[in-house]
Amino acid sequence: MTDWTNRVQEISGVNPRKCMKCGKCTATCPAYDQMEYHPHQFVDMVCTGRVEELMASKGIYTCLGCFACVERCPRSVEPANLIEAVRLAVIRQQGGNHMKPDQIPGLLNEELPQQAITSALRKYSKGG
Amino acid sequence: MQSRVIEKAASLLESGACTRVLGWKAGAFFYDVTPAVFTCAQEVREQMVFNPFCGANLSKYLIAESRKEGRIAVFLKPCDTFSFVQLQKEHRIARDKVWAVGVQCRGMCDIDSLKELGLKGVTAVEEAEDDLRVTTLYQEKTISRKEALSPRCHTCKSRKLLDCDELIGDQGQDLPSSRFAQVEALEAMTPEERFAFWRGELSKCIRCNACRNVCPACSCEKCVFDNPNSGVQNKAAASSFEENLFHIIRAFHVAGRCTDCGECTRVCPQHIPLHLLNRKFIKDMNEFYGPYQAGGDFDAKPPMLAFTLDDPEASIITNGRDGQ
Amino acid sequence: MQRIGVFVCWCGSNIAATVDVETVAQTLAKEPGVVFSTDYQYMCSQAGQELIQEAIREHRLTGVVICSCSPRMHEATFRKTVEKAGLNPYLLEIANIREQCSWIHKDKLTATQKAVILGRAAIAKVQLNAPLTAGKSPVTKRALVIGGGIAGIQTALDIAEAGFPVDIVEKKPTIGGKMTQIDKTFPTLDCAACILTPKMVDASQNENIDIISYAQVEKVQGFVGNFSVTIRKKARYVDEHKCTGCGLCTEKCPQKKVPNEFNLGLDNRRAIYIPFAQAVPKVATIDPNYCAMLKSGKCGVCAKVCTAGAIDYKQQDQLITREYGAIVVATGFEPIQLDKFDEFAYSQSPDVVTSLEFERLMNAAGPTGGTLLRPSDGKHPHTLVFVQCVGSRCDGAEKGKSYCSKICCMYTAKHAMLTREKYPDTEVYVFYIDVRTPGKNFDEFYRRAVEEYGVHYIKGMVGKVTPQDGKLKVQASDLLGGRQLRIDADMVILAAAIEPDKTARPLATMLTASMDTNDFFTEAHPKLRPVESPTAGIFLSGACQGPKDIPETVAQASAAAAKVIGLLVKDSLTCNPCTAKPDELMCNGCSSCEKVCPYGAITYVDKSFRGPNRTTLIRRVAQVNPAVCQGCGACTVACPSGAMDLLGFSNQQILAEVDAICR
Amino acid sequence: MQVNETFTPTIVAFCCNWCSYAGADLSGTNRLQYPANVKIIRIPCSCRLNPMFILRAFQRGADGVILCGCHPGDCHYTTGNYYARRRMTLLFSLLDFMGIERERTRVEWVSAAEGAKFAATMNDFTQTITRLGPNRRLEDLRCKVE
Repeated sequence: MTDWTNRVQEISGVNPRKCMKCGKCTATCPAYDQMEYHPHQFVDMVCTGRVEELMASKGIYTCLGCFACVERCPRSVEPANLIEAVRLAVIRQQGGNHMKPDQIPGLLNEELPQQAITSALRKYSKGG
Repeated sequence: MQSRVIEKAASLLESGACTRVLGWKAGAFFYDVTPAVFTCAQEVREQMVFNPFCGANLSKYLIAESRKEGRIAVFLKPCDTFSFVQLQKEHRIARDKVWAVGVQCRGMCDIDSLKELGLKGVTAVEEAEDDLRVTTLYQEKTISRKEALSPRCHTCKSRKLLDCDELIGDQGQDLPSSRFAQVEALEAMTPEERFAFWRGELSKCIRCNACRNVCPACSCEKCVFDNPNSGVQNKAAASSFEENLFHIIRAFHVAGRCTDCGECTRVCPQHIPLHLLNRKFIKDMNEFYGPYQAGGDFDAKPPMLAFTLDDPEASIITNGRDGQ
Repeated sequence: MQRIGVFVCWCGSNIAATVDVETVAQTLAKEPGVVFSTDYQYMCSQAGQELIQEAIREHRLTGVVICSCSPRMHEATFRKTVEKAGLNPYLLEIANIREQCSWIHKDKLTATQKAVILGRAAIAKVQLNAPLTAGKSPVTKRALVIGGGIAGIQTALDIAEAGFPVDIVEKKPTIGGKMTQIDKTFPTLDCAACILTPKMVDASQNENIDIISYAQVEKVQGFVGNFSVTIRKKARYVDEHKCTGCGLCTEKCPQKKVPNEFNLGLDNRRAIYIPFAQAVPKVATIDPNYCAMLKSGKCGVCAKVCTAGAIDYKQQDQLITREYGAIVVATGFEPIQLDKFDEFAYSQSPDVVTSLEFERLMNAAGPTGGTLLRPSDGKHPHTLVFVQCVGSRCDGAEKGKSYCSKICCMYTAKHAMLTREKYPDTEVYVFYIDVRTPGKNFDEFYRRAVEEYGVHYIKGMVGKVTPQDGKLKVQASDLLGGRQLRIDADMVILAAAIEPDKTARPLATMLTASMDTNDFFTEAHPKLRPVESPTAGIFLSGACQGPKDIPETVAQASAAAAKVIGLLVKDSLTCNPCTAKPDELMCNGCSSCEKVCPYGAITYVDKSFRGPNRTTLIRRVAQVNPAVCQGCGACTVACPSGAMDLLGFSNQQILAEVDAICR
Repeated sequence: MQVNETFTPTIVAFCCNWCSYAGADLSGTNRLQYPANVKIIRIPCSCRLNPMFILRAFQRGADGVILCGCHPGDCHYTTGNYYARRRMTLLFSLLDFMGIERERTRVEWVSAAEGAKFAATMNDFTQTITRLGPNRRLEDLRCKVE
């Protein structure tokens, strides 16, 4: 099992082994048609250690985060949380800080709430 | 009051209504009043007393006395009557062999309370309405009765005389009592402070057994601590178990049966406030299982011998009542 | 001085792999009183037992400690072993070094040390063991069966056949249970009523069986062989003995709008009703919630039309108290409520039904007379979608049931097959997670549905059902086909999970029978004693113990009956000798023990004792009836003087164990 | 808080024969681990537990005592655990009143089907007691004044 597999499970707090492969997540997913991998496949790929493939896929960005799969999953697997964790893994994998504190003064803007900048800093800086 | 009590006792013997009278007589000192059984009127007139130092609860002695031939008359103060009822509930007293005379009480005094007032060498105390006339080797002084009261009488819970065949003085009522104040004060402390408090108190214990011997609830045919089959027998404080836990076991054994008469603390030569352990049980039982007064009536089921389906779990203690 | 023998069992490698049994035996040999100590592969084997017996004789042992599996496993075995060697069976103690040591620890040193301590505790206790003799208690030769479904009927019939009287208590007005509502049975497809109703008639005609219908158990007292049960027979406002079951009243009653529970509310019945044509007993019952006469005193039509004069508006609930030797629980199951699964639109559309409702819609005696019609518009449905595992196999109680309801795969296959057979113009989809068919001819049955009847089995789950324009829009996934399906269905049938009947929990409390977290009754042993409750004298029949289909239910029902018969043929039972025993010399006579005894085993007598100086004292002392005492020990702690002790678990024995563990 | 790494507490678990002892067996059958510090004493019912036994265990060196019985309502003897519940609640309250750490004693209801709960309870309780450290206070109550 790769590091990323563990990392994704750690970030999401999801245990993909609870999945009983019923496919209700996929059946319930409104973004099905736009997806390369479908929710039950996400879970399976994390389970079988294919996270790198998943991280390379554009499909992970088609999840709307509507949480219908989380709501309806009979086994409390929470596929959407897993997908979000994969996205975070991608960001972290890219290593360097995508945003540095000294960028903030430049970004300040009356239209933009400062809290959004702080959140962005948290999300886009290394090791967050 | 004293004369009425003595006259009543004497007439009960003279009329043959009773063969014996259980009352109080003076000991080596005037304040050192002890329980006594009188068999003739003359004895009563010579020796019997009823003064502000008759704190002793006589109900316990009825267990043995009511088994004997003939009827015995007994004088009971309000708090003693609770023990009297409780012991009847436990089938310990043959009620038909007892003539119970209720004596109203205005609170009993304590020589220690007098000493605390700075009165040394006290030789006599006389009642005068709400005051006491104290004679010492050095002076005569009138003090208010309240000042001389035994600590337990400050938090008297009731002046009701239960289950008496006749009364001397008026029937009384339940009183609003702050008897749990000291328990609450301890509860408010940190565990460390409570531990320090009890370590300080219990390490004074000399295992004289006075608390057990005077307690009306501790009237077992044979105490577990004297019983070789109990596995915890020990008469002296030889094994650490007793020193350690005698008081916990004792408090547990009388839980739900203790009427809160306070005799344990009164007789403790080391002045350990033992009644606080019993009061803690009473307070907990009241809070957890509803108000209950041991000996308060003949019907209520003692909380230790009853239950409800939704009693609080023991975790209420572990997790803290405030959910700590 | 005691002469104790210690026997350490390897249990093959079960113990020996983690506990150094030799060291345990050698260490325990040094304990005071131990004169013999050994280890052996299987103490419970013939050879092992002989080894123990030989040691008892050779070393004149006065006590035996066996370090082995749980006493719940082999205590009885070893008691017999030592008894055969001439030792009182209660001079034996078992140290549980398997379940509570070797199986839970990995480190050999730790496990060995713990095994030694457990052995020491057992030795410390056995030092104080006294020989005990079991008493006898009589057996009431009558059984009670609670629940009159197929499980209860079968159990009652088998017990009655063996010649013992048996009562069936059924809460509904008729016996028959869930099976009466089922149309056909898998895998043979014979009609449920055709095989059930003869059994119902058998039960009603068997002179050993007394059916107490429309009744509930109210109170249970006593213990194995000697139960006393109070049954509340609810007022049905009809004299059962006079009613001929002609049914005229049920046609004339003006209150027509009562939801018919037999058809799951899919149609209506009258306020006076006979649940169905083959009901047993076939007598009418007035529903007090709807009867105008009972509610407002204005009507009385049924009384006027009843030629038998059976109507009795003044009838009261009746309390019946009877004695039984054994009690069988056969309370069965209910489908779960579906309010947590609103994605399937059960509450939004009448065309979304449960499988049990579908049974009624297919049944000739059902609301549609056996023609499959949509409840919403009475039209013939063309596309049917079956959803399996609704509420089964869920994670945690807030989602649904954690278990597999077991029967749904098969009845869904049956429904799909029957639909296709009767209506070849329909398209039938079954959404499954797994198809579970472990049963005789079960998988063949399922394959027939797929292969011969062309049912579309789709691996995947339905995500959402939306009622729209008279159709049910079903959004689902086909996991194997890798596509998302959108089906316009006419009906959706949900295979709802099943759960124990709601009356089971309070009943379990009355019976002191244990239940699992799902409210299924716990069996005494999951493999070896599947039809007995851990509470002696209580037996389990049917789905109250776990989801079951009909053949399994009947098998278990007969097994429970066999166990009951085995109990009732005995004239007396050997009592538990570990009973409370008061020391009269110490007893205060205070009645504390009497107040906490759940069995009323304690009474008081006035007894004379020798007092000092040749006097005689009369004292009130407690006495325990050893046949009634079950040995819980509540009295021993309630007793302030410690006069009450428990044989086999005495204060000194337990304190000795405590000391041995803590030293 | 400093944790003594080398401290291995002695824990006595009183288990009723019908539910909790069977639950303990089940956790063994399922190979669910819990610390070897826990030693089980079988009693017929939780109501057999005399406070004396608990105090004795502490006095002889136990660091924690736990009582396990059938869930309320499930007692094999119908009512035993209800009495046990009252007794233990009051006893624990008194111990707390005397300043003994309230986590040293515990009551937990474990059914015959709850092997996992038994193991989890014992793991948790052992952790708690390890954190508390050795039992001193009950012994110290008898100590001479410093």
